[in-house]
Amino acid sequence: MMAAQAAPAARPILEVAGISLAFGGVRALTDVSFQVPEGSITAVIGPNGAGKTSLFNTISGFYRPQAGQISFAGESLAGVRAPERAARGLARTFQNIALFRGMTVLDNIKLGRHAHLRTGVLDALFYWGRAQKEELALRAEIEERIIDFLEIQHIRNASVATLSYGLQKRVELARALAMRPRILMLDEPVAGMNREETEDMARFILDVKEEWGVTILMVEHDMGMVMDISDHVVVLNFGQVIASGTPREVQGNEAVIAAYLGSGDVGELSRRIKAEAV
Amino acid sequence: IHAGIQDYLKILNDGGGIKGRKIKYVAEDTAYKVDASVAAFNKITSQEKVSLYYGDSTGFSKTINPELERRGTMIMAGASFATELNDPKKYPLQFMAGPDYTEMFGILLRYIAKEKPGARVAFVYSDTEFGRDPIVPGEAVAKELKLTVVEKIVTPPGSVDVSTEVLKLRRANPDFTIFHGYVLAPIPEFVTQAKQMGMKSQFMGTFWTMDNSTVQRMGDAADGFMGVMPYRYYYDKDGTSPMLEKIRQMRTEYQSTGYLQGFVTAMLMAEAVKRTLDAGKELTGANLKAGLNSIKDFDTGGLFGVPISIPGNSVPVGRIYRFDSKAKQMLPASDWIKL
Amino acid sequence: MRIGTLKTSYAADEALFDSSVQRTLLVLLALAAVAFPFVASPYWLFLACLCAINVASATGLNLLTGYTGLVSLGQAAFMSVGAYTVAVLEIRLGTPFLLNLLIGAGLAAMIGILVGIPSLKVKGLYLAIATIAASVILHFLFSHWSLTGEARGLSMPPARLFGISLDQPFSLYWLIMPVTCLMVLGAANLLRTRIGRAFIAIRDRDISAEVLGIPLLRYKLTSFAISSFYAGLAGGLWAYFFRVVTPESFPLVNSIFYLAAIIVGGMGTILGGILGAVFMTLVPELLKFVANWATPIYPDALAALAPVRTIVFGGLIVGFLIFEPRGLAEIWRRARRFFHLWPFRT
Amino acid sequence: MAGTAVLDVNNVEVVYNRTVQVLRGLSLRVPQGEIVALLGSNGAGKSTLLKAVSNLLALEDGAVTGGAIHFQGDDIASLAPHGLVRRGLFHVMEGRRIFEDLTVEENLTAATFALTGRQLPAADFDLVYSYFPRLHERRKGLAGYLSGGEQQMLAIGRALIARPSLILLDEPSLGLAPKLVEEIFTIIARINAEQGVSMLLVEQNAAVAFAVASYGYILEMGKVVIDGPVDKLVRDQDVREFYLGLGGAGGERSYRDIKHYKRRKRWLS
Amino acid sequence: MDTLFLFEVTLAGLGAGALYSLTGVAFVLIYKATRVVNLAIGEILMLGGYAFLGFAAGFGLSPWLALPLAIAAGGVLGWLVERIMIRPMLGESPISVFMVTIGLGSILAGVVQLVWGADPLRLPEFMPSTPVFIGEAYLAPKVAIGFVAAAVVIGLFLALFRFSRGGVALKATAADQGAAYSVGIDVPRVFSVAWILACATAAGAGVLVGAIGGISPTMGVFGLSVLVVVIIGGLDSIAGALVGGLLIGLVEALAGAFLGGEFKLVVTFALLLVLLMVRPYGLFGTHEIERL
Ligand SMILES: Nc1ncnc2c1ncn2[C@@H]1O[C@H](COP(=O)(O)OP(=O)(O)OP(=O)(O)O)[C@@H](O)[C@H]1O
Ligand SMILES: Nc1ncnc2c1ncn2[C@@H]1O[C@H](COP(=O)(O)OP(=O)(O)OP(=O)(O)O)[C@@H](O)[C@H]1O
Ligand SMILES: [Mg+2]
Ligand SMILES: [Mg+2]
Repeated sequence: MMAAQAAPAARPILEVAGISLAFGGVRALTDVSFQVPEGSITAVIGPNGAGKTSLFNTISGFYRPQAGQISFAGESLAGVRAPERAARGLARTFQNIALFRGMTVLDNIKLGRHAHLRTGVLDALFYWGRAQKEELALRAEIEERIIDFLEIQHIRNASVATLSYGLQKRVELARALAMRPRILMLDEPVAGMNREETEDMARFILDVKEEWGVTILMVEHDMGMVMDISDHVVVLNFGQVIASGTPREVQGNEAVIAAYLGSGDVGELSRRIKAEAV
Repeated sequence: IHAGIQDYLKILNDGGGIKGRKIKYVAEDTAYKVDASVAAFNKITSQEKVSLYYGDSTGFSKTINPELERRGTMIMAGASFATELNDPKKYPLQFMAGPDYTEMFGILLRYIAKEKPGARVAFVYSDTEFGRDPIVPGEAVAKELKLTVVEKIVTPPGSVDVSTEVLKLRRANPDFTIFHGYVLAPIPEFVTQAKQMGMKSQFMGTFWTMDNSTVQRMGDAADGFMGVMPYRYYYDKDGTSPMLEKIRQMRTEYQSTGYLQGFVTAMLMAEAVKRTLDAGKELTGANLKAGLNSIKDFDTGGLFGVPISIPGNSVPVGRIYRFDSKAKQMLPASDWIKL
Repeated sequence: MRIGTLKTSYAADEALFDSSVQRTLLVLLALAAVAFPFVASPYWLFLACLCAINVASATGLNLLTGYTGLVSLGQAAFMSVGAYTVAVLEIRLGTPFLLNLLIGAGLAAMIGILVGIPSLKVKGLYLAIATIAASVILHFLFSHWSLTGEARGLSMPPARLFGISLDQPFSLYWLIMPVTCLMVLGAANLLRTRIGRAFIAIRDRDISAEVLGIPLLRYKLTSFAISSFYAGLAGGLWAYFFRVVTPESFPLVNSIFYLAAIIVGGMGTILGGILGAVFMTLVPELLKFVANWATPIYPDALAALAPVRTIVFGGLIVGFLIFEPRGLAEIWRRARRFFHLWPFRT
Repeated sequence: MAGTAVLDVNNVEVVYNRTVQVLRGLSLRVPQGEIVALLGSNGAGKSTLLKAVSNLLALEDGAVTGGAIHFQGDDIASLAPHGLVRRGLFHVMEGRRIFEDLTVEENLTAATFALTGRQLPAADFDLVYSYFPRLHERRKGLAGYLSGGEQQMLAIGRALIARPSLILLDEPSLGLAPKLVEEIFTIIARINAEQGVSMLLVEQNAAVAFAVASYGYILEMGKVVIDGPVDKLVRDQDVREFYLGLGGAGGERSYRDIKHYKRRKRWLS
Repeated sequence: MDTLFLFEVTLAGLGAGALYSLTGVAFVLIYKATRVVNLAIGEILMLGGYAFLGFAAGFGLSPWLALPLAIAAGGVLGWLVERIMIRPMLGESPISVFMVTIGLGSILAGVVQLVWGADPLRLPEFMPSTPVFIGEAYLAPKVAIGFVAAAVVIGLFLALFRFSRGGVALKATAADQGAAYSVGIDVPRVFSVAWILACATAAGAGVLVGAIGGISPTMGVFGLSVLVVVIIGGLDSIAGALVGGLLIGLVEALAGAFLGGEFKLVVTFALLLVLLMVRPYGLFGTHEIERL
């Protein structure tokens, strides 16, 4: 297993090369390069404000980088706008849940498929032929594949505004899955979840990768989960890549420990606090 | 207006009506909105058999005209003195109880031409249909009378600050300035500022500005303000006017010119009905209008200062009044002018 | 939710009217609409047509404001585009009325797109003000252009169909009512497809919608286009209905009226747009009725009517927003639930 | 539990929108000068409880329908939210809730309103900056552009300005990098030790919460299901499994292995 | 055209603009604290004018007593409106609150018409009427007084926000009511104070505007121009209201003088459109922070 990862056999589905992004004076990303092998789980970690979300936003086309290239499935994304990128299979979830609060769970998920549907205004006004056929097919697929898979049948007609945090995150995942992703970008999928819920989410992520064959790129601060399930880790600090490799390699990297991981030992923290208190 | 119509009909009906027929009066409020007026029209005409209709705005008069012609059962008058309506071909079943706006300008300009031949005149009007109505024909009349129109100033509807317009007016330095398309604001401020600048122009207005209470509200600016008015004022004592006496008995306090308009309109309509019935004809719109047009040198009980005729859709008569700030009244400044 | 309606297919679950009771009611309603002109007085027919025109326009605005979240105070101005176009075509060319209506609506849609262009950068109430700007400019254009009759506007001949001229509420009813029904149905259809979902997504969170595959500008403009298409069509009907179009026919207050109608009815529901427009059209009539009735007791009632109407108009907006922010549609839903569960109250 | 309680929550019930009941008879106490941890899964009602305590429920259409809450012996029901703050109860809300279009310094200035009407020396910005030097660097910058961790620091910094006797902390570690979590919790412990401020701490990361707290409550479906001193809680089988992720042998379970296996919690069945 | 005319027009424009600025400030105050776009500002201004008339002519008080009373009446109105209409709307969408103010405007216009009638009225003269000449150039005295009054009031507000915590409280409340509460800000009071100050200011402006142009139930359209002013300046910037007001006053005056009165409104609105395309948040408005 170590050998396979040392020389990634799978071709990269996503290649980020020399990306730089600045907001006025703030340099969010500086010359960031890395690759995401097809079929892998790749994690991006790094301190708060390191630029992880900005990186995601750049990849999905929300920000335009000042320099650098991103290519997806062998094609450059230069000049491709966000909606078109989504249509090509770049799906994502958001750090601060971005569900559409005026819609039901079902409609939120259906919305994910938007770019793959063809209904035009006229079709829609009369709800003839294509519009109707498309809607029904979509409904069936979502019910049978996504809702079933994520175990959210019971809330499909609920309005998302009333759901608990954990369920909202699950609906976000469902919506991203409805986008027919080739790569799924998850921004802090388990933030704010307790151990048990984190385990559920980890299970879904692994299943998506294995059963659906979708490549995963995720940002996460929960080191327990990141180190356990990812194949490949990229570490950002102040907008720069300071390390990358297998979880084990990264965990041992001095720079990463200093900038991000800290002692990583709760027992030590607790001892130190007790000692200080005395 | 409402009160004026009501009062005349009361006098009429108390006096036994027209040939024993009483006139029933149904009123609806419309807020000067065309669709509300049309709704009211439909409502009233679907509930009553109507021969005489009084509508409000110019817009309504135009809107309802085809319908009026189609029904052909009634004649209509309105609060509007729009020039466009004074066209018996286009609006065969309508009329107005006074001069149209262009005729008002004509009366004013004639007065000016007599007082000061070749005078410099300025028009100040609001940017509305009402305001624009007489401007172009008014200019033509001025030319005929050998007056020069030195400036035409448009003010946006509802504007309050007219400083720049006054500056423009001062540059033009007219002998006479005619306001049209307003009720009150911004005339007072216009006049005040102009006087402060030392302008000597004579300021004049048209029907809707000319009510006594309106002019009084102009404050200092009212002094010497002139304008055209087809009817006698409530308090007008010169000449004899039995009808005005009657009104003064019925209502002891001052009645507005709008009241008089309503009153006169009702009177003319009743006269048309009477003449139609006299001729033994049916009360159709065309017959009523013919009756109306047959009015020649008709005495309105002194409400109009002179006997009137209705050749077309209007009564092209009026007189110039001037505000006297001591008497707090509009006093006649000219003879009755018939166009 | 209705109890005891089991859906056996997704198609049934996606249908607009999902129960047999609803469908029966609908058929009854349609029959009533057909029978109405034969029993009603011209006054009631007149009101019915006016309501229908307002429903059409309000439904359009609802798509834009209620569903896409773009506040517009230009609906009346878009209507005026449709109305003027119809009038000019009818007077100058005398083309068939359906064609005129469509051209008018199309032109309105085009203007709508133009007005919508700032919506990518300009948000929320800044956008609302931009739409006021557009209305002011249109008003200026219409009142100074000789083609549109300047300040005095245009009077036009009636619509004709097979040689019959549609100049009576009775005949106009057959033009206006079906068109409105089609428009409302179209809006309802639109909303159950990807386009409707995209609108709602833009309303709820426009920036994330883009990353989910919805081209913002295109959909915002689509929404503007459809909404002003509706307005243009409604304006065209209005023109045929009143047969005179002046710059004062479509003042800013009318735009506010439509906004108020969808608020009172319930934003973001088709039913709300309908109920609100009908309600707001009828309230002034009701007030008139009250005033006439009160005149014997209180002789000045008629004179007080105008201000009272203004107050009631404002009061309705404020009252609904404070006490029933989801509008008449919500009241209707509650009533329905009550009768369903009756006698078992929830 | 020893000591006088700064906060005493007694049998509280909370309902949202007059329909959804979220808290069903919940009781807990925070003794003077101690940190109490409150754990529980998503939607259990932790944030709701904190909002009930700080009287902010009304803003979200929620209402306390039963029970009582006492802060320093006084019933809070009659106090306005800002009144409570001015008495020394400070709520650091979930999701940081800093004022994005104010600068860092203005955010701290805003917190000085908590001192209004109290006999206290002027606000001490330097104290905040000494705990969080990063904030000092960015004090003129707009808070909206701070990173997540910095925003959390600012939120806690605002609490310090207010000189409270009790801080309600809602998920301070949410979205923070591991190192920052350590730092923040170290500072939380320091503030508690140095300033003697009591705290009620809501956390998902049970391990760090237990590192600073002396007593813990676990909430499910709006009710306390277990509570006890922290050293007792960490020995509980279910707490170990569901909150700390420790396998039977004591080592941490790997996320790769859990897969489809799921065991139900004892306290729910 | 001659330069004197241009100069006079400019003066008149700035004078009118000052009143726009003053009303604009009233508008901004409310927006700053509550994120409410108060479309009723024109009607509140109108009510100020009528209240003045009521006190001065109705009760026969001296204008110098009626003026503060009218301003106070504006304040009371603001307090009432905030209590009755705005506070229940806490947490609702901005569109809803915006519509509430439209409703409010309609109610106020109706009430004024019911009480005072639909006809335009004039306020009693109370300002000195000696014309002001700057060099050769004429300036209407009322306009000059309006300018000075507006300048003083705006200066006061600017100083208030510069040198006190008030500005922070206002902004914090506007941004997040819950969070503002949680740091000890008395949110309801901030709301009340903002509405009271704003409506009092608007009422004062109403007396000035009414003194110049008379009062009528349709005077509320003044609010429409003010809306343009604050949008151009930026909804939440007092300095923006100042600059925007003067700018619009000037543009209207120039358009009126050189193009004709009918162009005033259309020119300002066209300017507004152009400006919004370049600066979507006005000249001085703060950008909303938008992050995913
Ligand atoms: N729209 C923006 N304008 C200005 N600065 C921004 C913007 N978006 C992000 N930044 C800045 O860029 C930097 C990186 O932010 P980013 O959100 O990418 O961090 P992150 O790594 O996702 O942090 P966290 O783990 O806290 O989510 C931060 O300093 C942030 O303030
Ligand atoms: N404003 C509200 N209206 C209606 N229901 C609400 C509201 N706020 C919260 N709820 C519901 O109350 C329950 C408890 O919510 P709360 O935010 O207190 O949970 P929590 O324990 O803090 O969860 P988390 O760990 O996700 O923060 C949830 O089921 C939620 O859906
Ligand atoms: Mg991030
Ligand atoms: Mg919570």
